[in-house]
Amino acid sequence: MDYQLFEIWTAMPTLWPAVYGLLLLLFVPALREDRQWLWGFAVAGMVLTIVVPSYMLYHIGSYGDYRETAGMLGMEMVRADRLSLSLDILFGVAGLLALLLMPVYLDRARAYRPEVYPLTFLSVAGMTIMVGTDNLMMIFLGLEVLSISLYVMCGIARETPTGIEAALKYFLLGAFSTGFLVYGVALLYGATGSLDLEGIASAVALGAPGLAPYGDGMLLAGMALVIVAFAFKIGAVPFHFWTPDVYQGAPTPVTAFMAAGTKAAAFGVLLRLLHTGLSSSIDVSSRWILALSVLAAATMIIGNVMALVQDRVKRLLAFSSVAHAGYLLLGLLAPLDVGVANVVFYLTVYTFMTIGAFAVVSVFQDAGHDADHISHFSGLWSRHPVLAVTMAVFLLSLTGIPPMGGFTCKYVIFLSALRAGHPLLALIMGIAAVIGAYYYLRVLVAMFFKPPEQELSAEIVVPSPTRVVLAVSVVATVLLGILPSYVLEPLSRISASLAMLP
Amino acid sequence: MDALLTPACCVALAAITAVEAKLYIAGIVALVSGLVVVMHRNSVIGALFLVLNLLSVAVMFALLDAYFMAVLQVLIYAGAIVVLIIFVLMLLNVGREPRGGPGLGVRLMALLLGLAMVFALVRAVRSFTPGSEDGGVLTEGYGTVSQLGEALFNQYFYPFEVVSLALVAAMAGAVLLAKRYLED
Amino acid sequence: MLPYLLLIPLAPLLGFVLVGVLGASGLLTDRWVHRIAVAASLAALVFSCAAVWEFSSGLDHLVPLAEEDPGRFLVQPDEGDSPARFSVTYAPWIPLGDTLLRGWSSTGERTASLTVGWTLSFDALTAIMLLVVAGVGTLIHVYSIGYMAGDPGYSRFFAYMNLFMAMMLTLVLGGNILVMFIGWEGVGLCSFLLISYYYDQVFDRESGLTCADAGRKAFITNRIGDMAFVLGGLLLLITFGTFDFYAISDAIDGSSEFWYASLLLTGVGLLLFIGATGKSAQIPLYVWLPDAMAGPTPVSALIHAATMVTAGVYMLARMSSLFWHAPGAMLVVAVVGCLTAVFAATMGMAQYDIKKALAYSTVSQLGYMFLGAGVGAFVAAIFHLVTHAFFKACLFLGSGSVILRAGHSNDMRLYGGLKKWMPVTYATFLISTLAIAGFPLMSGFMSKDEILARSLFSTRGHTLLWLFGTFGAVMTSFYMFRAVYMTFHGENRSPEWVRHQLKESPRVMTGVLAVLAAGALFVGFLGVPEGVSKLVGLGNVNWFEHQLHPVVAARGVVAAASHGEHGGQAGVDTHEDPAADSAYASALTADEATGHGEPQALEIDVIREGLVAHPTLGQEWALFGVGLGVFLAGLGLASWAYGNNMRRAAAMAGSLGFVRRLLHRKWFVDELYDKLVIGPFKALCRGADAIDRTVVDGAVNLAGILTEISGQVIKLFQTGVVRHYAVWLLAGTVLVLWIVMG
Amino acid sequence: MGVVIAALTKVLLVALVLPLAVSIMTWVERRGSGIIQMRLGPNRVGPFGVLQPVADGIQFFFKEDIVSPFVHKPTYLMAPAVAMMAAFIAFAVIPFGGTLTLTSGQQVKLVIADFDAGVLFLLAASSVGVYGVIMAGWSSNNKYAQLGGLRSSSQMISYELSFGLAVIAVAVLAGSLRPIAIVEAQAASWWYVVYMPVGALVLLISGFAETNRLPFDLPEAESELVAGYHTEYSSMKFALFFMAEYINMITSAALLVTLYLGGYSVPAFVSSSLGLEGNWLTFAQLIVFVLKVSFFMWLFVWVRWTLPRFRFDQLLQIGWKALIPLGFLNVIWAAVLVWLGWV
Amino acid sequence: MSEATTFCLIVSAVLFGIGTLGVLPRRSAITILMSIEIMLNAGNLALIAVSRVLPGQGGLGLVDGHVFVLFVLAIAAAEAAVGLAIVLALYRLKRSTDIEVLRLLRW
Repeated sequence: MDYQLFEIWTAMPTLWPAVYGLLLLLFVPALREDRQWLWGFAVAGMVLTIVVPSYMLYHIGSYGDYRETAGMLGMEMVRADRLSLSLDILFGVAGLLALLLMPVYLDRARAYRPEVYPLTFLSVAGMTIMVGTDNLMMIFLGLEVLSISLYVMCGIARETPTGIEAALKYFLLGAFSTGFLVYGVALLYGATGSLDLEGIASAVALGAPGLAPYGDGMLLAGMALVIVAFAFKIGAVPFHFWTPDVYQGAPTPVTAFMAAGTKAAAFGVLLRLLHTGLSSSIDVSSRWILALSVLAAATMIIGNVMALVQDRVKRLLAFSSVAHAGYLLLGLLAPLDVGVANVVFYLTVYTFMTIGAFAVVSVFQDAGHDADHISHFSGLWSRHPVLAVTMAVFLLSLTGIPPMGGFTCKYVIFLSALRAGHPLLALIMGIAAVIGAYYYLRVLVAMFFKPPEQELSAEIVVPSPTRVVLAVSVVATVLLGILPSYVLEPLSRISASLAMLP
Repeated sequence: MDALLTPACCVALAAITAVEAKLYIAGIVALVSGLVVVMHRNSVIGALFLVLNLLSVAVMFALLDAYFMAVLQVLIYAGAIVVLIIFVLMLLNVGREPRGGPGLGVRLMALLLGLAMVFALVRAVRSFTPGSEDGGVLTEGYGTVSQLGEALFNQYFYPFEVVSLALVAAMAGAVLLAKRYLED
Repeated sequence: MLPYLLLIPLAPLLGFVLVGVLGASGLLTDRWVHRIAVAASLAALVFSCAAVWEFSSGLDHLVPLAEEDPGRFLVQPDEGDSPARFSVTYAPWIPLGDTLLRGWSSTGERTASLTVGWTLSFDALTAIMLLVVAGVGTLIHVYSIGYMAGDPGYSRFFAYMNLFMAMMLTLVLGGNILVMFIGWEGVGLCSFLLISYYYDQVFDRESGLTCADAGRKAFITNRIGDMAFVLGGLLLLITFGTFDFYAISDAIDGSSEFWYASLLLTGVGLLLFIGATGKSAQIPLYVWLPDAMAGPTPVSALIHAATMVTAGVYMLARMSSLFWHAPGAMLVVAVVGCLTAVFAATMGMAQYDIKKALAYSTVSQLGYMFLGAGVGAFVAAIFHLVTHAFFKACLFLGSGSVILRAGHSNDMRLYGGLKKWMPVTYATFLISTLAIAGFPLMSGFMSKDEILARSLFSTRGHTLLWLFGTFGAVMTSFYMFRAVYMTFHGENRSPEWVRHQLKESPRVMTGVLAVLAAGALFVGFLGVPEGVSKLVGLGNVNWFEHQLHPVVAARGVVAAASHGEHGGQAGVDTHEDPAADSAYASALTADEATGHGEPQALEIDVIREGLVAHPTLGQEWALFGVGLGVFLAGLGLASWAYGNNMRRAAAMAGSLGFVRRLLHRKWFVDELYDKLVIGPFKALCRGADAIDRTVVDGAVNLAGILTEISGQVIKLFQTGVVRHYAVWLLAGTVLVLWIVMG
Repeated sequence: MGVVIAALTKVLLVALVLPLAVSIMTWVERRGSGIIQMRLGPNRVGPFGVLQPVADGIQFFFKEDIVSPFVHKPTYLMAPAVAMMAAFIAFAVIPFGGTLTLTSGQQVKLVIADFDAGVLFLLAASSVGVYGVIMAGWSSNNKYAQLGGLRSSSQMISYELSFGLAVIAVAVLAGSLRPIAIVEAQAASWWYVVYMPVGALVLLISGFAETNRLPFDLPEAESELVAGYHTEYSSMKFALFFMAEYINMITSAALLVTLYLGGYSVPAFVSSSLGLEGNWLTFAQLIVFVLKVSFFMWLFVWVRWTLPRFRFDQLLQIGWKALIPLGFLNVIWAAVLVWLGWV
Repeated sequence: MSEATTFCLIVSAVLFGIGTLGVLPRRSAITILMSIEIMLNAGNLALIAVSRVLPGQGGLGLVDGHVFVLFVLAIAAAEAAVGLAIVLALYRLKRSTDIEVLRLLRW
């Protein structure tokens, strides 16, 4: 690939899903009834959404570790580096797996709404925008593209009270947190005179004797509010309240996509924002580290304790995702060169195992509703052994049992927490993991030991797209646990590429 | 009579020459109207006061030399968003909120937390000390359409396109969620 | 064969997949299920034997590969102090990055680029464990064919058993902490799955707990230990920059730095030990093991007696280098092991459930192993592990045989006189009882007395430890014979319908019992203690020690003098090894040559042999006598109390005049015994049991309940009302603002 | 000081002229409808009924001012004021002539506010104007009124977009949003209606909708909603609404003229051949402007009495499915024009 | 201009607080939406106020803040559209926009 060409390619990871999504949106009315075709187009497009950043990531080493472009006139607004490209691949994977789950959902739902396909593309585009930039404005816009698409996707089951309730809750609280983000960005902008992370970083570095050139308090307050906004997106305690309700109410494919994708995107932004924008002064970085430590501790504990008392698997997985956000926050606290690869790796594994788990849940549907009560899972071993084993793999991985991926990623995070000098948090993580084992086991027990409930003895049919999802997720979860170094090794080069221009 | 009184007030307001004084008045109007928005039990009244709030903020924009943004604020907020809100309010006829809000404890807690946050934020913004503000002169063409257009179509071209993405998503979504399908 | 070590765990794993998937889909008949499962287990055994054979026939043909590819195949040749050992890295696993260790170790900068690999390693310790695990495992697979026949979850059972084998073999073969941890967690998982096998049956009428509860309890308790294990492993990584067992051992042994006093090593040792207490059911984490008896009996035999629960001991032996250099940790190990041995024995005496009695016995025997490890007798501990695997497996399987025929009842009060119907079971059970109770020259005697002797004579031992241990041995003998008497002697107390169908178990079960009993009889001769062999004038014929000693003995050079201990030790008659003596001498001269004068830098190879003071012949005889006495005391007490078919027989015989008077007196004596001896003792045991139930068990349950309750309370905040969520959001914002802005 | 006086003068002038124009318009409307419907129309008060507006004014002043007890009073009272205010404010950016040179040498632009984003300001003001209708409709507490308000707001949202698109196309061509600049740009080339007839059409139709004129007078459709949002209004309050509507019409027409029809500009060949310059030219411009606006005012009347009213869904269909796409095409067309250098 | 800027910033902070608190006591989803608009508005005000006095090229005033405000406006419109659509769907189902009826998903 030619160097110049490569520079033009920089915006491709975003442009591709965006343009494809818009085109798809155009063709939805025409192809409405050709369900298979429409879905096929969507899947094909999403595959390319994975291919584009993969191709770039493969080549990026030849051209330095990152490229920037505005798509226009050479102003730095889009940034393609190892972090963004790795995460872009992840978003594509999450989108693809979700797309594979969707047709079954749409067939079973009361109304067929294929608009959800282009919306998936748009939200993937939003994610890529978020992580592929150095500019707070772009981060905000990407987040909003993502959020708006997701609000709608949550609400596509608008005939069901739970679906619309989930959408409204997600919307109200999400918009609320957007308010915090806007105000936080405004304060950061005021304190440093820049919306650019690079500018903020240099302002913070040169801010002596204070922290920022135009107002220390403003910088800190802005930082706090931005952290709050993203803590909301990742579902950190006490900003997590929406998570269980929305995860439960939203259509399962959307939940899977949301759980994996949004979290990855928000963490990608946090990595960039905190580690490159707000780390150039130890006074500043120590403060957000403290704040995130508190959040991480609370998140790990509350997430796990709450998951303990859930009877619905989707809700349980929602709280488990809260708990995992806590572990991920722990990875965030480590210095850049230690933590980044671990966080991204964790996100990778988490994407597969959580989407896999939700995919299993999505099999349990009756009359358009998710039949996800824990009792629906009882006796799964005798009803559908392969499905039971598959779910077991995901649950064990989520628990952190070696050699599943969940163990490996938890382990590296644990290690980085120790490395970063947070033994207490590491200890809390250990305790939290012990609690976590308990509720995952409940599902396992139900699946393997309890007899199937009589009224549920209808045969479980796993549609073939869902099978693909399950197969991919299982293989990835296990392989990432057994041979993670093939992923971790390349990821460890991210930190170098995150460094700012001199 | 009041029909004539209001323009008179506006004229009076316009006649105040000191920018600061106008700012203070607009700011206080904004705060009071904002308070009414959140306190009033009738959503339609709230929405109307939201318009007032937006207008006064727009006035503040204008006083801060951001004329174009002031116009856009009115155009987009008052002209589109709030009209939409009122439209829905009237369509559903849900103006009046049902009685019975949160308990006193929740109210009190929320109030305390809110005050704490406002306190912190006020403390934060008071720390704002831009370097050479008094000595400096305003950039030529500050706040004009051309300056903003220049920025939009050069430096911020890409985000500008992204906004359109958000709008398309919102449009498709709104149609998807609110349109009454034939099969319904 | 050696590079293909991987096949050993893979064979049963394949079996698991086949049996699990095909069996659950209903494609396999029961016959094929057990054929595949046993074949898989047998394959592991065959591969193990091949590996051991090749290992013992010398490693000369295995040349280390080139430097640039060190991971593929690395052999440490047997030279000097180092044991014969090698490891194979099949693939990289977790890269830890270049900078991870910077500034962390006490030695300053370390920037080793690390990748934890999929490493399997092999040495004498591994070999022994492999043979035990694969051997006993295969036997129990065979036994299960008979025991589980007709069970609705036949394929599930065998799938889990195969998975367990794979995991246990991984644990044993693992060349670094992480690979071992996979096995460690995996066996825990299998244990959980198998304990919960009869998920919905109530196994404990008092508390109404189901088997699933028991399984969960086991798993959670284990997880607590596992976390300590992980922490310990991480500390090791941070200290030594590697997870590799051999590398860690070499680092500890070969370091000229002063590890001896390092608090860090003690800390690591303690953490690892806590991990071991979880897996090996030591105080305070033993609570799960008695409940684990909820699983099928072959499971109890394999997992909860012979193999998995000994993983802790194995791990301690694997980390022996570390423990040698952490005397504080060793002391804790010894004390906890000793206390567990005694405490569990007291509880074992009050049980009527035969499996629970055996379970407490297991806990107690594990305590002995830890006692051995704690006083430095790692060889003896492993030896006891091996012998215990045989006789305890045999005991459990024997009890299984009884349970199967006695109407699936575990209650010994409903047994009695079974030797008439089940002669093979009786014979094997008795042999194993003799072995565990310490009948001279049987396997249990050899290993247990070795441990007790070491606990007395080792410089890290103590008379108190020995006293307690001996006391526990008396109780061991007592409760085992009590079980024998209650089960096999006297008159049958079973319900009528059971008595009609009493008969010997099928051949497939009794055959296994016989093999295991033979093992219990003869395995002991592999490791005849030095003292015993001296008594009969054979010299040191301890094959076991010869093989194992290089692996677990303390090596390396210890700066002795700064610990007054070694000064004293040098005076003790410790050495028979001229090489060591000369080393001592040369070290001494070297020291004088450098002119330090004082033994401050006196480096001396004392630990290798020195920590065990060798007793005199008289002391050996005395110990032998004590051992025999212990056995007899237990036997006597048991036969006195239980040898006469208990009360009910007396009452039945009471209608006869003359006999009645006799029996009345007998009964009176019994009563007296009950009042004076058994009463208080039972009270003690009940007290111990109550403490177990309320305090220790309670603490574990309480933690669970508290978590659950707090979950229920926090749940109330999840009101579903957006406004409340917003309040929390606001509260969080204020919190973050407050933290950030100070 | 002179600036202030000039500004106040302009304000007063406009404030006086606009109501005057409204009163003329009411007469024109009636007579025009009469002509179209082949009848006479008002012909009793003064010659040809020219004094009819005066009579109407007197009538409005002396009618009883009824305030229903069920209305939401503050809002009810504010509504006409808002409508009126917005109508006046919107006109502030319309240039109705070139530059007047006073004897003192002071240059006075014949526009109240020469504002950088003037066209947008007009849009903004007109979007505020809809609140008068909405407030009236809602506060009347009457279903007809409320429906009127509802219709008004949805109509507003729908047509604001095409309105804006038509404006943007002009901005693309002129390179400015300042009305004077747009007029000057047209004076330099041809009127933009020549380049973009579609844009002019879109703006015209949107203007009809924005001013609630037939065929888009859904908010006050007599046949369906009695009198729509101002059902409950009488006397002067009604008069204010009435005036606001007509002022809006004037503004709308003026905007169309300014954006697409060269505004006040007098073609160069005309002015040079007539030798117009200085203040004379300015007067000529003023006259040209008034003539152009008058034409469109007549058009408003003409259309009103010619076309039937649309159904509400048709109205929205036209807005979303015809005018907005056309508006977009027009913008693209404008871009193409600029790109090709034809303007 | 210093006091004026500070005043604007304080107004924006208080307005932000008002908007935040508005989310709390109200039951109508639409009122909550309006409160959120106030919050965004406060952010806009702060942006405009600081843009005016931040040093840019050739004098005071940075245009970045204005651009951001523009985008916030657009996003606010998009959010309002989606939010109102969701409210409409809710109303169709429950005949209410009261958030207290949203209680299916809890605990």
